[in-house]
Amino acid sequence: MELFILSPILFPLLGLLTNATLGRRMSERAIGGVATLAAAGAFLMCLLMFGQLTASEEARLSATIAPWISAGALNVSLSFLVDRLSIVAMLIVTGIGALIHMFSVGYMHGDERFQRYFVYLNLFLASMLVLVMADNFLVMFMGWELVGLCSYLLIGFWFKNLKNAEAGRKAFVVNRIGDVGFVLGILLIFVTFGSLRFDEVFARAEAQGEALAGAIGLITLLLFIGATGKSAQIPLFVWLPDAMAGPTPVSALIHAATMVTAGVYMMVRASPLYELAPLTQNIVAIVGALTAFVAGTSALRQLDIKKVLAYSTVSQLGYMVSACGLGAFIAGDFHLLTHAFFKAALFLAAGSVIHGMEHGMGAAHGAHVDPQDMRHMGGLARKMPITFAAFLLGGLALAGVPPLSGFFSKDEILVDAFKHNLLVFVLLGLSAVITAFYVGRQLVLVFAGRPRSAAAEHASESGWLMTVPLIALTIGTVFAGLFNFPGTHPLTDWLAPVVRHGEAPKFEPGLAALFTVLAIGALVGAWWVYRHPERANAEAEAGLGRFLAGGWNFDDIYRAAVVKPFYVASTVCAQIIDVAVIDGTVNGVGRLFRVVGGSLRSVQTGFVRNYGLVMLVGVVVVVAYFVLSAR
Amino acid sequence: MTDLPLLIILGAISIASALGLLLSRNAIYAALFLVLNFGVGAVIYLVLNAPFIAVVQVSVYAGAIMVLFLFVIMLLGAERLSPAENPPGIPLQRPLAIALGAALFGLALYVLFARQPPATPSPMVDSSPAAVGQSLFSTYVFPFEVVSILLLVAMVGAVVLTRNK
Amino acid sequence: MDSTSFVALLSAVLFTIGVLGVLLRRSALLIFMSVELMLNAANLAFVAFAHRWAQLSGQVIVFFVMAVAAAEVAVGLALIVTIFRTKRSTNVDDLSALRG
Amino acid sequence: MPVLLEVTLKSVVLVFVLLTGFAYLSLVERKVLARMQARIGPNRAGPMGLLQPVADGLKLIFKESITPAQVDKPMYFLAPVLVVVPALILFAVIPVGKGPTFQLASDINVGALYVVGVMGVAVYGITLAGWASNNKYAALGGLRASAQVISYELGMGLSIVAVVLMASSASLAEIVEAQMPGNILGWFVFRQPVAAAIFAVTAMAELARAPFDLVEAEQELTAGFMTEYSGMKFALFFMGEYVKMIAVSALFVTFFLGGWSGPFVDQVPILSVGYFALKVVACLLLMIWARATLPRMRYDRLMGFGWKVLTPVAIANVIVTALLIVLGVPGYR
Repeated sequence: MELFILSPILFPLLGLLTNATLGRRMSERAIGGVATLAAAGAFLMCLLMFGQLTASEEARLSATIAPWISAGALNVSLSFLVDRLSIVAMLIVTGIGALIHMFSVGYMHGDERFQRYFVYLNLFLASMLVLVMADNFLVMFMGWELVGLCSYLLIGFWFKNLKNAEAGRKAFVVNRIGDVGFVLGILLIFVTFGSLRFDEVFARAEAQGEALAGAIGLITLLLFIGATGKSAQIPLFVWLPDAMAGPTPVSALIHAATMVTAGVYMMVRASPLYELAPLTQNIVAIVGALTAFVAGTSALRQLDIKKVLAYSTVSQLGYMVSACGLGAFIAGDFHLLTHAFFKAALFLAAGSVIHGMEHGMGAAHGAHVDPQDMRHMGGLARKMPITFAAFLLGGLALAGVPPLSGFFSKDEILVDAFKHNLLVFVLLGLSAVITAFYVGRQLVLVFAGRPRSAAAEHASESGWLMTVPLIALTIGTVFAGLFNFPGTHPLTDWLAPVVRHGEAPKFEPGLAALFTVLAIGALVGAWWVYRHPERANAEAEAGLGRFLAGGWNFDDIYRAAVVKPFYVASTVCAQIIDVAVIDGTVNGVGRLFRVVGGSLRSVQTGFVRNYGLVMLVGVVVVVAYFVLSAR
Repeated sequence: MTDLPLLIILGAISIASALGLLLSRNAIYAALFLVLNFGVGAVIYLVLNAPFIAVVQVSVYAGAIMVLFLFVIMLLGAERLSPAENPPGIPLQRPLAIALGAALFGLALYVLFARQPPATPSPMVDSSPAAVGQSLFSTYVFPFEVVSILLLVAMVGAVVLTRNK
Repeated sequence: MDSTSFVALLSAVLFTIGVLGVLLRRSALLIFMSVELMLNAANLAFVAFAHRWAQLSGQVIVFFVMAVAAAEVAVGLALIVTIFRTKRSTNVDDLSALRG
Repeated sequence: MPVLLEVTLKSVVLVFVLLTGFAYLSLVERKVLARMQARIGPNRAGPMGLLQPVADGLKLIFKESITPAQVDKPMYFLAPVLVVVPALILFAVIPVGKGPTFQLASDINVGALYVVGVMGVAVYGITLAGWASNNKYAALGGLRASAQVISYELGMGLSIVAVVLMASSASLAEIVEAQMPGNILGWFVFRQPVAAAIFAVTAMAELARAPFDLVEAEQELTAGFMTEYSGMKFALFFMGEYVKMIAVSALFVTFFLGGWSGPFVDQVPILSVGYFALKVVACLLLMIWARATLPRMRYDRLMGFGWKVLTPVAIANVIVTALLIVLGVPGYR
């Protein structure tokens, strides 16, 4: 039984062990096959578990491997829990993960570290499953850190380019800031509730919520800081756009569909606590909405095909976080689900485009251009029809065009915002329009018109290894809305026993119609503006454009507020404290001993008898001490 | 104690021979003074009811160790100890050594006479070789084994040190 | 004064003479002999107290001391012979290469 | 003090007997050697040359006492004494007959160790004589002597250990008793043949007699350590050697040939002394025979034989003996 529960983790572990040990002798196809099969096997296991969970509302699977930490009152075991909430996340992770593994086999073809890539990817899958299957905060944190590690390794996968390595480092450092909050939150949970197990903590919180309001407020705030790191919210979102340095499938899997949603997942998991902290709820909602808006506007002026999607991801995460802040946890989880599909589809399509561009560059023997720069694209709809279809449907879903999945999930959040918090509603509504606009801009720049470079001219559709996952994800993108279709809302019913505070989603036809019209309008507007693609060329160069392209200059703010002072402090440390004080002390000590030693050299006469004399002095002193002191 | 006069005579010889060792100019004489000292020591052991130790003293110290000394001295031809050809010794070595020796001796005297524990009449203990052997192979079997290893190591060491390469 | 005290006193005297021999003589051989004298002085004290307290352990210890002394002499004399081969001297003052 | 008186009296008798024995042993050796070499030997002084020792003694006493100029005088005079004394004091622990009457201190429980100790000390005389003579032949002789004696002492000591194990006592009187289970087969020479052989060989080596007489090898070292000695001092060396011969024979008899045991000793105790003397004389004759027969060994062979053959065999013998005793093999208790 336990083995069955652990099997989703064990499958990728098995895959990574196989690839890590035998990979050197295996062909690319074999490596990719092993990794993909491992992911697919995990997905199959999740499906089986899902079947078991449908049995009853209370059904849950738990497994304890071993006691982990036992110190005083602290008792943490390495134990896992599969319930209705985690199985959803597990299905997303393994399902989309399996598709992306498959896509990667084609995408990474010919890479010199092909084997290592799949080892990392499997490790990520196992780590992510540890995170979502955890039954206590500490195991969750373990998974949290493990996925952080994988993210670091994969962002900097092409570390030979310094910028990529720096991006990985940036992600790592920024995430650590959030982690500090998370760790403090976990510690405070233990101090407050005396346990780290989810069910115990939540039960105690509910029982004595009033008395502990202050502590719970602080805990939820600290946990939220962790979430801002992992899920890229203001002020810690700056790492995610840079994370696009990694291979595109990695961006799709880790930095869009799964890992970045870990913060949202964690907040949904901790929803009983958040319910008890209204102040934190408000902060979360506003931060989420602000993030959605800021990132959305930033996406308007990006020229890199992946950067647009990256900012879009940040923006959509803002929606989810905001939903959690509004108490609409299930809506947030629903958006997480649909977003996973359409954003993965978009990223893979983008990857396919990049792949096609690189291919075209090779075929054209033309001048080297940045294969990710949208200014060099155009007219790819005809060259890569499947990719175009996937991108189009994914983009429309992102823009919130019915009846695609994004429309339903976003609408649920907007309805909640409308009901609870007007400021949030306004921000999210604006963001929705902006989203539609930049989606339109991207579609036009990439696929419409005529090719603007030799590379685009010679681009061709990718192979079946890449298109099959693309098609599968596109199908998911189209139909994922059904999971919580207004009126039937099966997801809400499914999650209700776990996320008890979820309300049945409301459907406001007026709002839905309004946003449908706005989205379509924005898309048309975008087409109108970028009919002449050269308009995009200079718009990120100066003024507001530059401000937006730079992600509201958060990086500059950090550079001025954190990095610069840090450099100054480091310089002070290095040149004044280190050189003068520490080195001075060390050298001074050395010099002192040299001087003292030099002056004592003459004591070392080299005459054995002289040493004997000194020994005798010691003997006399010691004997005298014992003889005269012992009475 | 009836043994005391005998002991005083033996002690006098013993001290005289020790001084002979300290002052002699000839290594052979020094060695022989030491042999004499050991011989007297053996007799003192006899008086103190330690016959086994006494004969072991003769056969080990006089019969083996000192013969070895004599042998080495004669082998090296190192018997003449003329201080004249030495480099001017170490300043203050002599007065300091004498002072410290005196201090050590003073401490010993203090322990012996100022801190004298009450003398209790003691029965004679069975100190036959059999008794000593019993003690060696029961109570002291571990030190005995350690010493045997030490002797083995010393043997190997001596062979290695003196072997011509 | 009983015989034990006398032998203990004798032991102290011999020990002191041995110490002086170690510190004042320059020949490695003589120094070695002085060390033997010190060991012997200690042995005397052991036997004397073994006699007073009617204990066999004192004698057993002396036996061990003799064994150790034998080992010491074997190695020590080997060292002296080896040193003599290179230095042509047993004078320890000639062996001051470790001067500071 | 009757004890002191008795001891003194016995000692005087013993010394007298030994000196007489030494004197006539020298005569017997000369005569026997002569017969073995088809000569007649001394036959002028007295009937059958019986007064020859007296003549020799008188000659040596009246010879001018020469002291070479370069010798170290104290040692030169001390050395001959140091040769004789250990040989004499060995007899202190040897039981020459049955019962306390014929014993000096043979019942002390460390007798065997005493023998080992005194044998070890005996080398001083020869070594010092060699050194004090300040003569290269003498010095070489002295060095050879000390090396030889140290080497063979080990084998001798170990063979005595085997005997002590057999008798489970270090007292010589008890060792003799342990060899008398009523018949001649009780002698340790039969129960400890290896130890007996080793003792015999090492004893000859300790005595520095042929074939181990490298100490005074005439051809290479002239007379070795005795080169510079003459007159009475020479006589003392001579006496030391012969007394030691007697002593070693007595020890061999005590350790391996049942000591004073023999028929009817229980009825007539004085017979025991006779048996003892008889056995000693037999041993002495054997030694003379060996001297007449065997060539001298080469020095490196001598040392090699001592360390590489005798010592290991002696150690093995001790181990085997101990094992046999522990296992309770008949004849080894």
